[in-house]
Amino acid sequence: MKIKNLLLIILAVLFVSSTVFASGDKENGKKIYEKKCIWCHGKNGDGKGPAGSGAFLNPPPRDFTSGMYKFKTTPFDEILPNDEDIFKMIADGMPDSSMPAWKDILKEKDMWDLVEYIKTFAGLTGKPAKQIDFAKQVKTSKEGIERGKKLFLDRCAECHGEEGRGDATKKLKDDWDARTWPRNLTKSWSFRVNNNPKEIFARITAGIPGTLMPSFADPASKKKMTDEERWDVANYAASLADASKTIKEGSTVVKAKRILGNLPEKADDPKWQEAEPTNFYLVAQIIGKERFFTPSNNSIMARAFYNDKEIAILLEWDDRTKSIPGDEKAAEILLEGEVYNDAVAAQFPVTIPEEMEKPYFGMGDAARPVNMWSWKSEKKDAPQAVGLLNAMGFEKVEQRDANKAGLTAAGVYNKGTWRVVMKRSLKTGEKDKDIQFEEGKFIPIAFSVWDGTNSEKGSKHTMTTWYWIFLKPEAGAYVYAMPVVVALLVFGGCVLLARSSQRKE
Amino acid sequence: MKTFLKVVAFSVVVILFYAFYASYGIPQIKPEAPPQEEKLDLGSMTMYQFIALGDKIFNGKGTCTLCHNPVGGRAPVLDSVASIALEHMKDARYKGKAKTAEEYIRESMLEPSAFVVAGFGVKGTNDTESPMPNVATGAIGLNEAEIDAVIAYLQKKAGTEVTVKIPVGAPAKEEKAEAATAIAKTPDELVAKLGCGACHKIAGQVGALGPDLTKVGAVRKEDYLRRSVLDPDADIAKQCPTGPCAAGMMPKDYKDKMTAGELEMLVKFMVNSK
Amino acid sequence: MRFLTKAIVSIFIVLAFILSYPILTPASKSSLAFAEEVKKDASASSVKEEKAKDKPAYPPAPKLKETDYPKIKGFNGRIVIWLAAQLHLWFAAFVLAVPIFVLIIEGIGMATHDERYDKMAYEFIKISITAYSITAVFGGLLAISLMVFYPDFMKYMTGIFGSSMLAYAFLFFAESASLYIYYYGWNWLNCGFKKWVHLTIGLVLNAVGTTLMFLANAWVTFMMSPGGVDAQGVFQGNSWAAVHNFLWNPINLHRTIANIAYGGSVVGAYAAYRFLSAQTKEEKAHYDWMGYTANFIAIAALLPLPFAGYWLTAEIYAYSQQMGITLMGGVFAWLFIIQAVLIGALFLSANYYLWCGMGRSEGAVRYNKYIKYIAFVIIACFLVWFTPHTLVMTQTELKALGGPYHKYLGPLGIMPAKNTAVNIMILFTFLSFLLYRRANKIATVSWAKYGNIAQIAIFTGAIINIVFLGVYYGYYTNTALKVGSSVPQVASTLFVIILCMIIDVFMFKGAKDVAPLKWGNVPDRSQYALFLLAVSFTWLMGLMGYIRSGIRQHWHVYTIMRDNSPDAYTPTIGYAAQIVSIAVIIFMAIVIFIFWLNQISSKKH
Amino acid sequence: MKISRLLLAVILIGIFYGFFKIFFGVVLKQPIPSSLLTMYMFFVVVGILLVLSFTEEGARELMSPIKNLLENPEKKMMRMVVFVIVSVLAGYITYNQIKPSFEAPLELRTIHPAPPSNFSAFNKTYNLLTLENPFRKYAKEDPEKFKTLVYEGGEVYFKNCFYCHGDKLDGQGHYAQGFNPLPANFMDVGTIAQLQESYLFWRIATGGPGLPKEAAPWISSMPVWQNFITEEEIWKVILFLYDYTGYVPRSWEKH
Repeated sequence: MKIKNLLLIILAVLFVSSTVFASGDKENGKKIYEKKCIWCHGKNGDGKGPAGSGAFLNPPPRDFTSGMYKFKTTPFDEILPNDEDIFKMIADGMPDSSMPAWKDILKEKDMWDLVEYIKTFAGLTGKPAKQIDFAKQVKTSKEGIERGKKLFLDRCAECHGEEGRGDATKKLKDDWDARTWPRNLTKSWSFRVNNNPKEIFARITAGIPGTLMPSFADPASKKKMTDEERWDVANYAASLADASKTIKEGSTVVKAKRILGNLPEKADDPKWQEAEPTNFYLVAQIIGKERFFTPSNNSIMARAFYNDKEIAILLEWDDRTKSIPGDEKAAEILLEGEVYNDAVAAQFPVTIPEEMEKPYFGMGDAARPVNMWSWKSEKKDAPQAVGLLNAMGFEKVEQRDANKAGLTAAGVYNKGTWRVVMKRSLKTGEKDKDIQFEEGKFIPIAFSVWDGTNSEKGSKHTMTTWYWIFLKPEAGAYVYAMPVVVALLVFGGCVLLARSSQRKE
Repeated sequence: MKTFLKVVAFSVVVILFYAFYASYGIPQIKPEAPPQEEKLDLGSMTMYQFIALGDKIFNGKGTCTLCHNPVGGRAPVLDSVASIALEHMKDARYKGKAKTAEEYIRESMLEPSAFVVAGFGVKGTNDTESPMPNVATGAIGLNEAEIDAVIAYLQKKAGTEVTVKIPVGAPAKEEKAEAATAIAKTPDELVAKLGCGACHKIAGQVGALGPDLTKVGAVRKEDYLRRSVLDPDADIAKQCPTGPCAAGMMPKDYKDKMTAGELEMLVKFMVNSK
Repeated sequence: MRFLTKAIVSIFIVLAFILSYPILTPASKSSLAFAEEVKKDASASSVKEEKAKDKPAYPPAPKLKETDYPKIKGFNGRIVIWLAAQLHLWFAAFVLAVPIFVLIIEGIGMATHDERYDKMAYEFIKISITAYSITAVFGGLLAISLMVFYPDFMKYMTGIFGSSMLAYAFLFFAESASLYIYYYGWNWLNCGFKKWVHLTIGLVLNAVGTTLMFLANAWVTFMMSPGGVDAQGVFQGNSWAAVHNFLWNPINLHRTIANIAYGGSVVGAYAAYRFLSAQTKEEKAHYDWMGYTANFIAIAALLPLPFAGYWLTAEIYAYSQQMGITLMGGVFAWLFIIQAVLIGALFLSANYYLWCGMGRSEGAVRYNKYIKYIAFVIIACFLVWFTPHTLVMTQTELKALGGPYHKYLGPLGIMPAKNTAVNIMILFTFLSFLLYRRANKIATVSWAKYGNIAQIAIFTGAIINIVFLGVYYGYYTNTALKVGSSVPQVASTLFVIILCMIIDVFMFKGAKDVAPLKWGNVPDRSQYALFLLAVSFTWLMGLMGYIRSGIRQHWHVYTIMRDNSPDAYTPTIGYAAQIVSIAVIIFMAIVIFIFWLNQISSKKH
Repeated sequence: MKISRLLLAVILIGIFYGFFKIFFGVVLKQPIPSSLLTMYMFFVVVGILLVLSFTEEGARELMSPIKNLLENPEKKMMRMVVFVIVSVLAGYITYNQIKPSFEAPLELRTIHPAPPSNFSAFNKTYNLLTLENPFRKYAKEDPEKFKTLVYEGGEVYFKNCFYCHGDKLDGQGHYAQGFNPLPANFMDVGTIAQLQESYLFWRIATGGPGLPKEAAPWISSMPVWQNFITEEEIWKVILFLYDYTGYVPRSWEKH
């Protein structure tokens, strides 16, 4: 009897408190909003906070006054999102955007209060009437993925690209006239929510309001798909995730492998698969000269081979647009401005630092120059170009002749991915100008990437800080002999110890 | 004896442990070297550093940019001097002996009048005499290594091949520098030390950028002269040999370069120059 | 005969000092002529000062060039001076410390009429007298090498400290005289009123010795926090201002306390060695007792040492924030991790020695079970104490933590946590000592039970207070007050130590022994704890010498006289550790030599 | 059953090791860096050995299994096996140490290096010892104005700094992961809470390239802010940083 009463009381308390939570405390929400959120979303929730106004953020912060929420689990014809949808955005944040996860510093109740306050900006009240039905979830299967692939090529590839790298063939902008980039489905870590099939299904079903991602459940749409079809596509999209593109925490070394014979010349040579890739985040150049805030690329992958004479580095990055200045097709998908070349550059110090002291990562400094290898995509009437320069800081740049230094570079664009091979002999004649590669030494390396369709040119580009490239030597006899010597010595020591101990007895 | 050895061995092991931990157990951070005090270490310099040094001298100690700048127009801009040197050497008015661009630039620094770019000569000499001082003397007093660094910098700037070699060994004119900082005993010494002659005609030197000071005592009072040394822009003379005098031309840091006694000596000397 | 040679050596060195004095002092050039010269030459560096005609008659600090530093092939000036200074310092510390507790021991011996004390005191002073001449030898060596390698610097320093150097020379005479009288008069002045005379001489000896150290400290601290000079290094003529510079007093206190602890540890090591090589039971008992007493003195001085260190650090910050940050946050941050390891080693070995010492009494068994808890607390505090603020991490670890800061260990890297740890460590070391004290005794007073309760209450209260202060000030208050927590923490620690000691003394007055104390009945292992103590202490002093000198960076005299020698750079900690280790080995070799001399001389008798 | 002291020591060491590994690594999700763990374990081992050996019997008991293994003629076989295992282990460790590996070298930098006593920015020279935030006084004199200044500082922050230092000032901004070293986490008690405002001013105005060598200026991504924002804006953003985090700038005045 007593236990029953207790349970009842607990239940009652839970019930009451949950309703309190659900209704939320707007005043508290407002207080938190004005401390933490106004900086991007603005005091009035219009997305025009200090960081929101002007082209500082890509994607721009959400405008709450429109009541339009991009990532929701209610159907396309239901304007209201679920509270949980908003809550989830606050708690978990949105990867690859400037929205952080707040759950580590805000209490759960505070976040619910925020949800309640945020809803007041649009003046929408009540609960959504309809819900997406997740009940008929189709488990992922080989056949299902095949079916999904077919549907994907038909319905989605126009924007998301044939292989899902978001390489759209048309111009895309959202309701606020901002350039939008379709999700690159191979980079699982860059999904705004996550790449769980269920979430993808929700996007396909409800669309992403405000953007050109439509609802495929809308009966009025020519591209309508059935529930089952949408699950198939979602499963297929989830399966596109490319594990080799995951950026491993703490992996900072481009692993150059020694091979016999010739190095692969072409970017699409299958031999490259034998080299272990390393991925790096690309971030916008916001450090010097004209700064850049709206990048479209976010990571680059590097592989390397070397033999006794040369080194070849394969740089691979997903770029949604092949930017060819002068080309009509390229101009078509441009939102504004001008099409420039796509380009990539690898930066090295001119001399390998003996200690930790390196050149300044932003193009070197007066005492320690850098050596920069670059490659530029073709123009309508010009072929791809290889560049070589030495720099002692942003301002002091010396253009050099890449041919003379024996530097070559060639790139191939394929379905949303650039692959560029850069090759040079390990040593050159000009010791105080060119990096001289050495085995077994950690050599600093950094990358820069330009997306010409995203108005990236000059100092506007994405980049990395210093990482390493390591030419791993074959293990010599020393490596095998030394452990044996140590083992023998230790063994001898043990025996001696035992002897002396016994003798004492 | 055995105890003794044991104790010694124990202590040595403890010491070694500490030494080992301090050397390998913690990160070894190399403290920053003391800030440079204009000291040249040519031995370990790369060409880049050498050029960077030239840059620093050109813009700093050498006081070159005082005149060689695009704004003031008091002397030619030297961005491409290394590439057009050959043209100058072919010029009929050229009086020097240089055969290469490098030699030409060095010559121009040591004997500025060997070639005067048209329009930049001392007024009235028809561009045969340069107002520029010999950079190896006076207040500028560059040593050979420093001159070489400036040449390297200029060659680099013009985009031509850098032909200068980094000199080996210590800079030659170490003592000179010391003499310059010593307290001057006579007005002549002081004028030489401060390099007044680079611009002014004074104490036997024949600068031709600033006003002639050989008879200044006749027209200016003591207070005026003292103020002019300490704060050059307080009063601006109307007429300089190269045209109207401009504010900001004379460096303002002479007050930091001399002692009170020296200042008084210099002022008295000028007052007496009638 | 030995007395003669020593006296001659000492006198020679003092003479060298005095003779070199006029050579080195510019003021000796007939002060009138000199003043004239200064008036003519001295660069009144800025014109604004031109009107100030009555400039003091001293030159500004010279601006040196690399060529101003003489080079001698095969010698690195800095290393020579480093070694000479360090060795001089060690011996000086030893020589100054020993008379302090010789005097104390002699006093105890006189009060208790226990002859062992008198015998031990005499043995110590005998050791110190050999060390005294070696100190002088290294002092002379240091002075000479400074003159050789840094002549301009020495010239400048003697210009300012001429008078105090003269005083130093005279005091050195006085010190020698009183030491010899004290030593050679030991047997003669050994009864009744004569003993009082002897004690008074001992007091004079200590007073003179301490003054000597204070004077030398003034020179050293002048280099760190110059006083009595203007920004150009022109001496204003007030010698007292130069001596009494900003860091003088903190260093004086720190060094005095450290010297006592250090002297104790070296004597402890000596006793340990004699114990290990003793042949008879009596000998073993004597040296065990001697080691115990020396260790006791060392630990008693060690406990307040961290507090003196904090004061010094606080004053360094107050003097110059830049110097402070160089010390604590910059390149040297890691040095304090090594220091923490060393001090931890000191505490551990001291405690271990106490625990082992409980084997001397049969009553101690009942306390054995508590030792593991004490050890646990001390180790835990120790781990907190050496947790660095900046962690050494691989890339993978760095990203796993999401930054170079560890959420839970990071706060252990800052001051309040360290203060808390060290206070608790001190309290538990004290607890070890309390247990040791009562191991062989059973209190007979009626209120013993309440006494125990009171002690436990005081301990618990203080620990709660210390932890609360540490946590509260560490994390819940603004940072300006952070260092502020250390004072109440220290106060509670001292409070516990004093109060518990008083209670204990009264409680065990007339207590009965469980069994007779068996001096000499300790394992050999415990003696190695004494060696560890001595070696760690020596090494630690060397390391602290490096940092005290290192925080001046490239200045001979901080912000006034620049070091432009090729050795002006600050060496890395590893390099310093190697030099210090070499110096320690040299020091040990000489100490062993002294002990050996002592042994053969006593054998003769 | 009474377990032997040696075994006890091994078990205790294992327990402590497990505690450090599991409690910090798994429960708190903040693993202890291996360099520190090594030192922790070293002293834990020392401590355990000290406790187990401070009595004569204890020490004997602790050593007896080893002594037995070394001396007992009957255990010859066992002895050899142990010796072989130990030497193979030593050889293996050596191999791991010297084989070429892609593990990047450790880069150590002082996070808060000693500042210079003077520095130049905005064509002026600042003396760090006396430099103070000119707006700080309004906190008392004119709280309304102070609030506005803090808000303006926030604007500066969110237009310039938050890409790296994060919306939450925790060093986890949008671009943070792309940088090495990671941007400073202002919420951590070890950063701005330990510093004076003048120090922050120096770091902001001169950025990465203004750092001394021990702080590895070549990899710091901190821009030279004097090129982008004004002196006043820097002081305001400093106000904002302290206001938002709730820390108080360190000062050396005696309170």
